Amino acid sequence: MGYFRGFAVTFRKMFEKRVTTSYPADKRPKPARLHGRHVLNRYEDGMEKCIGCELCAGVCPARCIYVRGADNPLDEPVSPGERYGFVYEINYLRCIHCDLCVEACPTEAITESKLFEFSFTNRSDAVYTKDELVVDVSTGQPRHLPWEDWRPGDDEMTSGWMRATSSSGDASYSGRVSWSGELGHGVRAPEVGQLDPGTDTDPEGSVGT
Amino acid sequence: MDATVFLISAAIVLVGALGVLVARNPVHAALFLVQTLFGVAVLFVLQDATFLAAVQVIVYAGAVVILFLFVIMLLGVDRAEDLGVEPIVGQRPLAAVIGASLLGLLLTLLLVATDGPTGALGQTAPLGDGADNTRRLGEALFTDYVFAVELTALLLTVAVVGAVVLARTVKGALQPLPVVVVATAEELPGTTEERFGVDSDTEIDTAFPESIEGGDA
Amino acid sequence: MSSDAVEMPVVEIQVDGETVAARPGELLIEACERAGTYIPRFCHHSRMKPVGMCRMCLVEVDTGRGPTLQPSCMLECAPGMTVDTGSERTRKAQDGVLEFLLVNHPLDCPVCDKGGECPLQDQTMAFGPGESRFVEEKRHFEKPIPVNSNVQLDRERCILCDRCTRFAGEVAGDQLIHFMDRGGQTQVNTFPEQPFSSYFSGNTVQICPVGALTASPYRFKARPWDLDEVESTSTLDSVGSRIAVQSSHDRVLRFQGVDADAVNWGWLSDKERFVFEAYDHPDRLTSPMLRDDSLGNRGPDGDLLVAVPWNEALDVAAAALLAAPAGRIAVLGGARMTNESQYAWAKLAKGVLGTDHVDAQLADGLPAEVVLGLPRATINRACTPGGTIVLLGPDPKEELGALFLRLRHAIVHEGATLIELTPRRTGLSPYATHSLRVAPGDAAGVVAGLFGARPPAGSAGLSADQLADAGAMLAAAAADGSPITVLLGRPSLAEAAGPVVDAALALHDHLPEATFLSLLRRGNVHGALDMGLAPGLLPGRTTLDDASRISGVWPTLPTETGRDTLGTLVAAAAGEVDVLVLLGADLLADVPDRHLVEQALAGVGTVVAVDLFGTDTVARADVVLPAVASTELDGTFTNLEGRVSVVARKVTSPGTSRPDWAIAVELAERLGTDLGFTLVDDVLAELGEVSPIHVGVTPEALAEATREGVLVEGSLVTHRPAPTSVPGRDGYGLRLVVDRSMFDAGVLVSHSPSLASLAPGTRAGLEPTDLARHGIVDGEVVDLISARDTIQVVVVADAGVARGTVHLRANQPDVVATALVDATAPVTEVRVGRR
Amino acid sequence: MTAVDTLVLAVDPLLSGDLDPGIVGIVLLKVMVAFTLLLVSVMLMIWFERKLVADMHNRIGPAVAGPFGILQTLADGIKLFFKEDLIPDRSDRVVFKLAPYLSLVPAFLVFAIVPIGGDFSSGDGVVTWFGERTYLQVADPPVGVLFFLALSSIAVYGVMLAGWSSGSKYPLLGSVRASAQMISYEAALGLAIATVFLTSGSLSTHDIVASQVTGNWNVLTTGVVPFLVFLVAGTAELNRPPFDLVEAEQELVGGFHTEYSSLRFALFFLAEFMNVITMSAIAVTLFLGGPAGPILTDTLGWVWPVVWFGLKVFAFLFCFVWLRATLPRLRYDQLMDLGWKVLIPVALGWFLLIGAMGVADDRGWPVVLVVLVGMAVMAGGAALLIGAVSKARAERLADAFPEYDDSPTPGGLL
Repeated sequence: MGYFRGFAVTFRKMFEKRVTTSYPADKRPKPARLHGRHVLNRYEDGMEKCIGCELCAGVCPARCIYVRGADNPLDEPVSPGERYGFVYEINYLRCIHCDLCVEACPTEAITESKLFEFSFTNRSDAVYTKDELVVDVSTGQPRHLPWEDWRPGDDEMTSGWMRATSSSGDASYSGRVSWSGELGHGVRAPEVGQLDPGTDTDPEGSVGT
Repeated sequence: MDATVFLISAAIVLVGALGVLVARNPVHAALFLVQTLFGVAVLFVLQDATFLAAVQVIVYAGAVVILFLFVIMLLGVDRAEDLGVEPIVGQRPLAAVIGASLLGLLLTLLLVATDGPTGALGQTAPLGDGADNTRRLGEALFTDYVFAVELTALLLTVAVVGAVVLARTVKGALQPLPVVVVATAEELPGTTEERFGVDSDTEIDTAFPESIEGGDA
Repeated sequence: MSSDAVEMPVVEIQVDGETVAARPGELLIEACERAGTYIPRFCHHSRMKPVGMCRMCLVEVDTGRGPTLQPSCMLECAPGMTVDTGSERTRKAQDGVLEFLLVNHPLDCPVCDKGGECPLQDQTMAFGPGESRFVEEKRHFEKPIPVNSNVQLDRERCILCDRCTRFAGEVAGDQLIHFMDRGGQTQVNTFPEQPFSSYFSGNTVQICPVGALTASPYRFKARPWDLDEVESTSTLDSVGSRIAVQSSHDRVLRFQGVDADAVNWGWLSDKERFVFEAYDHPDRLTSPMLRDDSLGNRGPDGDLLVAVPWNEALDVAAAALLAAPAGRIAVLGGARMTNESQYAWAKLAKGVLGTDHVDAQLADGLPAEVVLGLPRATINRACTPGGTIVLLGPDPKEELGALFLRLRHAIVHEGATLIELTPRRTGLSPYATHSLRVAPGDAAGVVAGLFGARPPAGSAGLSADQLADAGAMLAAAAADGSPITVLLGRPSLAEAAGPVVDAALALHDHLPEATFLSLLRRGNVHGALDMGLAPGLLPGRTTLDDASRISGVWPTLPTETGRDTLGTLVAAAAGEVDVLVLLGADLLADVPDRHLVEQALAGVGTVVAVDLFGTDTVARADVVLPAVASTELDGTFTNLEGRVSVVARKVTSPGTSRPDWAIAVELAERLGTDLGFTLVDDVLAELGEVSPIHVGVTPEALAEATREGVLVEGSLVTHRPAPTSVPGRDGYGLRLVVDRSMFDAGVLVSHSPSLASLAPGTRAGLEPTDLARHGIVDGEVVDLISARDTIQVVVVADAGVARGTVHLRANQPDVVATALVDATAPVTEVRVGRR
Repeated sequence: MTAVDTLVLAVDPLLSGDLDPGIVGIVLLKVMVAFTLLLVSVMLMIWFERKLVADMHNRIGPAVAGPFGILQTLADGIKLFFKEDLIPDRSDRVVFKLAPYLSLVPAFLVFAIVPIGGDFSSGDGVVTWFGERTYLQVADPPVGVLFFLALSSIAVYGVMLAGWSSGSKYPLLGSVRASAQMISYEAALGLAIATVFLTSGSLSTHDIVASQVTGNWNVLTTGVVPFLVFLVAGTAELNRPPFDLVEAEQELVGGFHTEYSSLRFALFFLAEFMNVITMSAIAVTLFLGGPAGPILTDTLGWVWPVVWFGLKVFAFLFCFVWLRATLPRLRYDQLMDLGWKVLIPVALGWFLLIGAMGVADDRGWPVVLVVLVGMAVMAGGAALLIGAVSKARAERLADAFPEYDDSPTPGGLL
């Protein structure tokens, strides 16, 4: 009679609570570590964090990132080093939001916001340029493009995932701010089990050696 | 009204029959055949033989022609035949002779039979109403003609058995397929470490010193 | 080199428990590498002398006195040596060295251009300690300082391996960078106010094991992991240096030298290295063009060139070619194309059109039959240790940079002897045993003087003793059978080829064993000669008389030997040429007679130009067809030795430009002939069929010998043109010497932003006594007056110039030196007029 | 009186008198009502199916078009109407255009013989409208159920020709599968229906309903088994899950209608869902007493049978959807095994058993004994059949895989 148990299952399901929602009308809160549209961050002084090292482009499995570096102009520097990201483009028709670029970035320049509702009617709109990706110099907030549906909180704590997986390749450094606070976002507190290794007495707390 | 129905269905039957002959595409020919069968079914209804009409459609249109179509589609004979080739030698002269003979027979019958009505029996002894003829047909088949019916059934059974025997492949002719053994991890010899040469207890040297990573830049 | 190894005695050493056979005198680090054991190193470079600077290659060696740590790059293999490259002590030493190196090396790898291909990075990963104990502030210098216009130095990153400084002194001979200061502040730097102005500075960037030296043209353009590379051949000059063409996103971003034992040893001149910028220049021709007037009417009288579809341009070109009789069609140039393109054009010109007025050399070379008729040398033969080299030609340092490095190495480090017969001091003069100044027209006489004749009058400064001494040296070399190589080229563009040819033949007569290495410099000019792009020649170093192999394959053949470039130009000036096809030939810049070219271009009916750029000459063409550069097509290249190597396509060409051979095929089709080529390999296959010497040049053979290429051997019978009689001097005149410098206003250099500014400009060089004789002071602006023209130029005193001559540089952006030259005369005499 | 008139008289009491405009009007009205009812219920059926499947999946389902998304089908229809009508290059154009209609028309016609109302308990299934007495069905031919079988065999043509005429391989494969499946299951379907003939003694749907009026629904009088066989075979005949191999997307893209688009595709869809409804209606008619049920009020008494009929049909529709939401698709060989090796023998055996009971009834033989003997004979036959089938299978496997372990495999059919 095993055959008929299935019928009971489907019948029972009719009276259970629905797991899906009526999407466009009824949106659920996004998870804290959702991978959405990227932002390029700045330091507090307005300098871009991107140094054009192309590590993100190198690690990208979808080959959707195109970066070109250039010599930083001495009189009006864009970023704090000799090199800066001269061209930075992400093709969202190819991006799979795996976040590897964020993990590869040595300066926390690229992070992902929680915005995923952006649809374009033009292919060229899908290629985000540096101007569109970089946060506003005065407010530190991501640029809101006409076709993007930003909701409160989408632009907060955009670096959450990267911090969680350690900023410096070693989990024991995670949660420690090695570079700078994020302009407009504040510095995020360590997550559970990510206390500063200096004060963290709990051996379970740090994953690394 | 009878005449109207007759004329219309006769036209359907004739057009269908001509279509079967003329259509170049075998599938189209088969469809014309279906049309003919339908026309005949209507003629049966006109004769109060509703059961026959239904059976005509079910058996001929629903089964026989479908089988024709199967053969045509699966064997891919949906293309024009070369009329220059005569598949059976002497077929055409023979067909001409037989066709002429049949025509002659029909004409003779027409000429001879002008005196009295044909089908007089049916006219004089009605089959009853439409609802009744099923019962009557059944009775006739399973009482007076039961032997013939059973014989036919036997014949069909023999045909089926024959088809099965003919279609059967000779035993052992089937080549064995390669058997793919999918072993589970438990069945493989050795431990994971031994197989992959990784000692799961010791940490793999990432060879990327913290001094470089964590230092200043 | 490797074939000799078999003969040599073998030293057996133990490396990590295995017996390794080494050559006596071989360095331990190389013996180990050959045996498959890599010892980390920074300062060691196989083409330079060991210094043992970095200590990275320390390994534990036991020579019988117990194991000790020794630098394997300084240690020659000795019998019974036991080496442990993985011992605890070795590892500890490596850890320590790397930790020390990283004490001051900044960790800005994401910013650094070397990051991703950095030996320091790689070896830290592979052999490093994993953790640093250094917490103090690192050493800081001013971030990158330009040591010259193309090379940037970041001293913070320097690990003092001595590679660049050794290269500058030991290989290039331009010791313009060196270590400064002491201790923790030791740094590499240039002398104050003196930039690292070397033609070979780019090599230091390539050999730098860290990102201390970076090249401006590549700086921050890409990262190593998104570069894609193919091995190819530099088509810039006729050395045919092997290069790696590296590109990213369909743009060529870097040329790197590849160590080909027979050719360039991994070195490149800066011109070869940075010329890739020109191929990517926005001025590249992208579409065919036709002449048009401003009202949109096509026709020869238009003053504009407008872009048209290929069909239209090819139709116009084909119509012009069809209308002209074979004798009134001329094809000039083609020296920059690949062998395949040259063959296709030779077939089109000679085999379809039937004209023999074809010449790839633009009146600045030597007669093809002479070059092909003399016994040939290879670079390796010329550079044989202890050999003798006679330079009868231009300055290799200016014209053939990679060859210069090879020659310099042979002379300075391997005991070769150099005898120079040049009109001016060359880059090799400091290393020459005899550096003899030969005025234009005097070469044959000077050669005769070497072998006992009286030196010609007028070659003042040349003593009979000097000549006799040099002659005796040559005779001695000939007697003991050591190889003598004559480097033969045109020392001066203002001197006709005749006197040089006479001198070369005289050398050949006196020294029958001597071999000749042609210094014709332009790109694939030797390929052009081999493919028959010269009057009277057919593919495979055969003449028109010997057309047996080709007659069935080509539809037709010219019957008479045609005119060379000079002859064509003279004929064109006289209105005897209807169609002139220019294959990448900028006549106005390249032909050493500006006025003749002007007249010729005015006299020609239709000019069809196949080119990369809209040069001055192309601007006067009626039909312009855009071709592709050497990074954009597949093919082969023949260098000055006759070595055929692969040119590989790396990027797509701009616009609708097409390979030259494909243009030839299209044109032939419109002329009613199918050349029979649909792929590049088809051309090579047909070449192997018709050319007796190219039988072995197959794609398979090239793929096997990709680095060294395939050497094509075979010569014509020695050709002896009638001796040239040089007119006597008049007392007031100076003989004009016009030679080339590495950087000039040539089309590729001027379109490479990094190189264009390096062109030195023109100064008239006079010998100081001549200067005094004319009463001119150094730096004065004078008129130089020839029969053709007068130019104004600054005069400088130059002791390197032969007495009685005035030296100018050709093709410089400021002064048109060739306006003075009458190319039809054996020598050009000028007078100095004070203003 | 001609033969046609005789026939017509037998069909409906409405036509017993002379033809007048009122009668013609009523006939036209019935046709229109049937047509509209069918179309509207198809629309609702599609919505209902999507919604119900969504419910069973814990999803929401269509929710945008109309209240609860009830107009979703209408929206889809409008969309399909405005889509581009493609005809493949290599198609047989005439047949390609004909096929959707061959699918649609039988689906419509079958509904004509279904009595959807009429008081069978007190009257004889006749209602009185505008002073005229009539059946609440469009027509009641004397061979009504055979008419249904005939039309369902015609419907095969639509599917078959659609696949063939597309001139493309997946549609052809789909159509071959579909027609083979429909023909195979028609046999089982026919045998199941034949037991109804035996118990009801008539082929007319009206008479069949009338014979069940006392609560002796055929589902019981035929002993349930034919009903189950009919249900399974009917599902297969409709190409519905779990027998929807015709449009097994993973293998055949869309099956026979892969190349169809726009309105022609909509027609196939329409026919498919119409068939679901008519098949339910036929099942109700044959086995569940049709519109039979208590009349609860006197005024508008004719409404109650319609309501009962609707509820019964709805129960069937629910079951079809339920099947789809629950069962995975069968493999093709499992499908054929089920049809030929299980359903046909069972239906045939049961048919003979019912026949034997009828004969026993007539002749006065002890019914219980007859049933027992019949059962024994059937068990023997079944044993023989199973033995033969399993022997053949074992031999085949032994030939193919000499080392094959012939123990029951999980997932093997039955």
